[in-house]
Amino acid sequence: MLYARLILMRLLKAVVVLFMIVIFNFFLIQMAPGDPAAILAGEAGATDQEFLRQLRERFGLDQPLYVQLWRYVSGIAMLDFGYSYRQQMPVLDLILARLPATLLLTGTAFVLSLALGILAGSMAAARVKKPSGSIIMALALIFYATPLFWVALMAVVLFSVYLDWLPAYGMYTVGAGLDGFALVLDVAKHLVLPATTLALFFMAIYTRMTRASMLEASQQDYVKTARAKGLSPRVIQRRHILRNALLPIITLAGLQAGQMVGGAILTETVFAWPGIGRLMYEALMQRDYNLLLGIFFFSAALVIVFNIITDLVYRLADPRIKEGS
Amino acid sequence: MSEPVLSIRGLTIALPKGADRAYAVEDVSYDVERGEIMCVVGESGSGKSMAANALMGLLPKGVRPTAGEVIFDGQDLLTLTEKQHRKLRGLHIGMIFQEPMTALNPLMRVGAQIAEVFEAHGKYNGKERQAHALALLEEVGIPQPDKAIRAYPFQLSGGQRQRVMIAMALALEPKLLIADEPTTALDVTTQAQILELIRDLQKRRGMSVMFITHDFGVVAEVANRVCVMRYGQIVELGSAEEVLENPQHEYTRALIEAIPSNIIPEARGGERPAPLLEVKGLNKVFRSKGGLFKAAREVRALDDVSFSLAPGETVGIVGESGSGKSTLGRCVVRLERPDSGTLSLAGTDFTTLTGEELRRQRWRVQMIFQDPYASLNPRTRVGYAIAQGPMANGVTREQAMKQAGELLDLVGLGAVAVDRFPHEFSGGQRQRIGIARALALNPELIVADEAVSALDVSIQAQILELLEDLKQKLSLSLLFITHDLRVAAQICDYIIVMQHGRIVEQGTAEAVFLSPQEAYTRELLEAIPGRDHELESA
Amino acid sequence: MSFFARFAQNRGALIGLIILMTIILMALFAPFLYPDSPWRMVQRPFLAPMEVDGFLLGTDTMGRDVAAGIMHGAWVSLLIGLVSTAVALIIGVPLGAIAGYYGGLIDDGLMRFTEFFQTIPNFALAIVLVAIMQPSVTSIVLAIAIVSWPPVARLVRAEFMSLRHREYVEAARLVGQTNRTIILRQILPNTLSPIIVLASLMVATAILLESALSFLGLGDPNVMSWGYMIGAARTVIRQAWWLSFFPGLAILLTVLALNLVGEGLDDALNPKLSRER
Amino acid sequence: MMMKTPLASAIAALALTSTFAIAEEPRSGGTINTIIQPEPPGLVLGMVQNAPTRVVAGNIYEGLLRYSTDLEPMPQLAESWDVSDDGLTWTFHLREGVLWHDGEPFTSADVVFSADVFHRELNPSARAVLQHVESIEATDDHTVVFTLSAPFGPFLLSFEAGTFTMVPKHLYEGTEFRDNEHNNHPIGTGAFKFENWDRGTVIQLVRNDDYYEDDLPYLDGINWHIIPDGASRAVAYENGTVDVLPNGTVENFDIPRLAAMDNTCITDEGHEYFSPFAMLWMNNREGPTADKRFRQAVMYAMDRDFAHSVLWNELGQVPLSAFGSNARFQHDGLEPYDHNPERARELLDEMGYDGEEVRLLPLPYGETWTRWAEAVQQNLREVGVNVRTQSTDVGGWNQRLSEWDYDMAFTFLYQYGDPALGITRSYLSDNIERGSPWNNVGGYENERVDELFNEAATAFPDEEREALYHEAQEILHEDVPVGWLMELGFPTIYRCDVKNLVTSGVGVNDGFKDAWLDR
Repeated sequence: MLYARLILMRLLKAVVVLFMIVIFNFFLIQMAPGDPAAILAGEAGATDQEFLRQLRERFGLDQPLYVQLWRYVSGIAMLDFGYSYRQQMPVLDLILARLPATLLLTGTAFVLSLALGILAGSMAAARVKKPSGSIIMALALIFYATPLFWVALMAVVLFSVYLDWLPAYGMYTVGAGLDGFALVLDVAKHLVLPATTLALFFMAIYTRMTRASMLEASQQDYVKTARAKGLSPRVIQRRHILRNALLPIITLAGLQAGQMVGGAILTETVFAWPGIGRLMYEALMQRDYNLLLGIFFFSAALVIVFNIITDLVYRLADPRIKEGS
Repeated sequence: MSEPVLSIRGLTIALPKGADRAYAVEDVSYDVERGEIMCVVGESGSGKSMAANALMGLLPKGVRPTAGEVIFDGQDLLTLTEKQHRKLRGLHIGMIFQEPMTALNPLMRVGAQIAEVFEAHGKYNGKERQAHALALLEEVGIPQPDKAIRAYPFQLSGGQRQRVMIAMALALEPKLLIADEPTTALDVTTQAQILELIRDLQKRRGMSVMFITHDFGVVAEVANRVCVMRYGQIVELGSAEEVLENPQHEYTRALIEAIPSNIIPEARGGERPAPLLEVKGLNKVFRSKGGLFKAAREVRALDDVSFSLAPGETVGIVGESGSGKSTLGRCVVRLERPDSGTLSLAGTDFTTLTGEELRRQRWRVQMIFQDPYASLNPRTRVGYAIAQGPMANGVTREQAMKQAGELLDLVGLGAVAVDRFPHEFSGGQRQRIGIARALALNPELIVADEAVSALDVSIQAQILELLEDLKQKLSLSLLFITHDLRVAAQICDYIIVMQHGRIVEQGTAEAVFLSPQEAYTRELLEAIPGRDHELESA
Repeated sequence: MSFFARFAQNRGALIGLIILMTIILMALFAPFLYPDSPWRMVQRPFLAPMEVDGFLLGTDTMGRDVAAGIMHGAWVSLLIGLVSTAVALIIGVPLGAIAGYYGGLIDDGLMRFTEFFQTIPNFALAIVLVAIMQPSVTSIVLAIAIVSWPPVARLVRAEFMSLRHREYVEAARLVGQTNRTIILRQILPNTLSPIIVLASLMVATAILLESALSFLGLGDPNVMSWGYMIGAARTVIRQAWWLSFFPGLAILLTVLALNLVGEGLDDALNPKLSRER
Repeated sequence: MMMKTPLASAIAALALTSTFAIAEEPRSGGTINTIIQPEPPGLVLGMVQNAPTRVVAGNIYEGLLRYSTDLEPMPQLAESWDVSDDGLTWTFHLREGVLWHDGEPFTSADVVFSADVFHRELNPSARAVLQHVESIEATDDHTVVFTLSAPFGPFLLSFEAGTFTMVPKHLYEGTEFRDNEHNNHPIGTGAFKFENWDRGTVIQLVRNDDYYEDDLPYLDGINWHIIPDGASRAVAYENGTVDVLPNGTVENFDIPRLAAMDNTCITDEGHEYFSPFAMLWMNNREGPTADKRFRQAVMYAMDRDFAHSVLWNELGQVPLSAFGSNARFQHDGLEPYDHNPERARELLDEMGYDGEEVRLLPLPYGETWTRWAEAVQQNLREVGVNVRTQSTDVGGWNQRLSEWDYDMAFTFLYQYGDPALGITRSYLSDNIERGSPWNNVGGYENERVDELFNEAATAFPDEEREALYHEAQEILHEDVPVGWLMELGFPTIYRCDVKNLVTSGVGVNDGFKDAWLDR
């Protein structure tokens, strides 16, 4: 019950933020040089004024700005995100078709980076001042410092071209006609490289954060209490230090969600992953305003969903907040 | 006498390089006998907890014993491996700590934390562990133990948490309980209860207790024997009676004397003059804003508070945590704005001032703060910290700095201190700087908010002396806020007792101390540790 | 212990500092060691490293000297990193300070504003901003600054919130100092160390962001930067590994060095061990 | 300094072998995998004419004619055609028994509807031709007569599928064309039917079993993979996922490596109809570029041979002047603008160039173009021109060119076989109009050139046209209204066991109908 109310409150707030984002982006994109009609005309390889006029009228670009804004905002209120100029399909359909791919990619990367980051971080914290701990931290630092796209390119060269272990691009094998478990396996295989690449940077962050947070938690009085009980170091590490150290990491992970959705743009481009990150980049380049706005809307919504999820997880992990209400 | 439970012989513990001295404790020897409470007393930095930590194997990194032995159960604990130590901890030696707020894992239920002790030593199965935990909670006197067992630490009060800690430490009936300042963070009434509990359990179980404290009042309450420490060395060791009645070492004497005693200032003759500060019907409610996850909550910090303070008078506000005494102080200096009521200073209504007008009038009421470490900007030179006030009120820098030098001289630090940074001073010295700062604006009223609570007793005495001295010299008007009745007794002319935001009782110091009218005041007075002893000796 | 002594205690930080100094020296001496424009086509394309004397790191797709590009690129990458961080600080510090100091409605408003920027995926926003303003050093710097100030504001706000009720701040208020003086003289100096540490990491992140933008073809075409070099080399990564390897390594080392220095600063500015006693 | 690639000669040799291959017996079966880059915005030719749409939809839709690699018309939906002696009346005899993919018969009514209604409304390049057409009539179910207002030299070159698509009248007539539900499931007459478009991943076409030409097509289907990253596209070919790389799908730098793989053939045939011509727009209206000497200096300053060998791997060729080598009526007697920085500096001195900043706008179409702009920027800087490159995306590029907000800008234009279709549009003064990046964007105005070009377009027969065009070329060559950069060679890379892939002047755009797999 409580959760239901909370989620409702969060959603209400999200609606306000999203509304602001819609308006902000609308004006932002208006500032871009080149209108979609000109781009479409340009792409056609031949054009005349008649063609441009037709396009502008069709997209409502001949209307004053406030009319365009009003149409757009009132459309969104009814979940009508408009029509993609270039793809000639409703924006919502385009995005919904691509959204699962992005969710799969970012979700996997999110879980992967958290799980591995926390694992590596706690290993490093337990091995502080030992060579093995230093090696973990050095690796984390290197992953953190390496440009994402560079890793992606190298991963393709190594795992797809030379070793031929994993597919280099796409989400499934085209034309294989797989279904059921075979399809799941196929998609999973395609997912390995992009998800790992995307996760690497964030994993590095979580590793460092976990270690620092655990070292800090290990200074706390309750750890001394636990030791005074005669608990074994492993139990103390897991039950007392790690559990407490996780709280700031959950918060951080929520804040990182936005970055992860952003990082998906690069990953999706390199790995031809048919998600909304790539769609966004293409839409921007083609001045497909409605589509771009729609994607912004959805990616912001995605970030908010991630935030809500981490909030809920935080509340599960920390009993103190629950009581606060 | 039989074999002691614990025997410390020639223990020396080295500090890491770069510390302010080479050894935490040096050549320390004492025993803890079967069935006694041994108090180790000392001020901060005396090394009083070091031996306890060493025998538990809980020394901080870089700190290690270099000589001596600690015999427990026929074993030298210093030679044990970590694994052997672990078997000992919890099973044969239990330990409780100072801060019940942080000593429990905030994310685990109380029952689970107690059950962990059994788990660590492989006792009982899951269900039995819960049953034993429940029994323990009952034994340490937690109300509604069946509910408490499922509670998280933050749902319990400080005293209750300390009871949980005790339950945990006693779970496996250890021979020795180490209590490291277990009541220091508690309110005085709670402290009395916990002390009683420890005494009681010790008797019932016939175990030995090593009780570490800085407070001779507490020593008087619980100790069978006392070991007084300073700078890592033992200065005096003996039975409680001997040490308290007839201290041999002058340091011990100084410590005992430094405890603000039961000397109650004489009542001043005559009528109280026209009030300087007049507080009428003050109310303040704190509302925690209803965030997304919390409903709004209200705490009534001040409930219809009225009193007055005459020029040259020292009024003490006494109460336990949550009584609203600090809020009252903050309202008087206008760091908080009261919701209703009036607060007038020599005729000026201070309640309604805001913005620039308030800023210009602020010099009239100044404050001395509790924490000598937090009350000075670490990046500001001391002289400038004092001169800021006058400068903000239009005095030239040059003159303000000169005045700062004089003030530092006045509070006993010497004018040369102006160019130094706060971290170069000790806590007591910093508190002197804080006093100088409050004096710099030549205020009509000074509010001292727990001004000596964070200091060691000997320092506390010096600062109180300084205040007394200044009061005489400058005929200061002082609103003295404290939780410590003993301190209030020493310096205040007039005392106000607060509880739950209301004034319970007010009157001259004498009246309040000697013939308290209200039950709560009496309760407070009775809870003062060592009170019985002092009354006897007085 | 002096500041530097504490810093130097962290061996990693010292290594980081040495790397960073080397890179700064590279940037400073680039015009003397490689007086020619790094855009100049001087040799056969696709020369492997050291295949021809005088071309230590080989040549690129059009026969330009990779070593010259790395040296000149150091300047651009560092400049973009530093300036965009400075701009982000200029936006984030005052916002965070005001929100944290005044609290209440002002805080609420400013934090909603900050959250708003954090809700938009920041790389996406950077892309759009650069595309809209058209790629140039200025637009890249601005875009990076606009997406990277929210953490600064949050950090400064948190610091101010914790410091504004410190007793020395209240003392300053009591003696009648103005809010402005309190913010600037009492609180701000005490928030500097976490800001400095964060800033060193932001420089690193900015360099990564610039390279990612360049990779997508949104770099400034008039200046040679490492990100540009990788972006230009991505299509030939198979036949000329060195074209993306060396600038990638340069970025990696710089970011690594900045991180190490940041950690060292953290140790030196927040001596936890000495505080704990 | 020059890298000698054996690639050009290899291509010549391969082209020969592929000719021999025709002698083998074609085999049916197999699905071919290839790449489309970028993802097309839609597949209804006539509504969308951009390059990727033409590539995919050219296999779904058909025009009345096809064109050989020598640009000779070949029958397609029209079996034969005649022209009256005055060049004004053109009669097309349609093939019988042709069915739309939905089973309806294709008739002359569809032709009239497509040309007179559909294209007149939607298709600017068709409109350019249709302005010369007075009437279009169906005389019976399988005969269509076009009547021109004046002779139009390149008329017969206008019926390629991409320009003059036949669309089904029964599905479009009376509807709002752009909102027609069939736009998402295009219906044509071609050898392949639309099957599925998984956006961002693949477009799938399948064999049209009812195709009117016996045995054709041999393939069961075509999968057009959509892979946005150039390196990944190369990988897709290397690891065997795709068999055919249409032009422009991999970066030029990758071509030598891919071409050297086993079982790999490469051809630069199949682009003759388009003959893409890379140019450097120079703003003739203002700034240093308004000075003829400056523009000549640019021609001398640029090392076009370097770009040809390094950036384009010696594919295509350096043009002599305004008319490409594939264009009809090329004047080959002009003196070439060689790489001559000395001469460039002289010309700049002569005009008194004062170092004013000149903005260069690269074409945002990928790495090769970006590198090329960098090379030109460096060439110009070395003769003392103060160049600043303005990087931009497709949107910005369109906008700046359309608004004439540039000094120099890269572009490339299709020549469509005849000067009157593809070349003169860049030079005619009545083709100066804001709002399009494809007209006379440079703003060149020369009355004599206008006269010569206008006369030549409608002159009859060809000898007369040639003389007029030659004179115009001489003037243009002197004036340098634009920089002539390169006649682009767009190679198609494919597995050698894909036979008979390129059979027309538009290459893979309609090539899959004849292709078969030798596996």
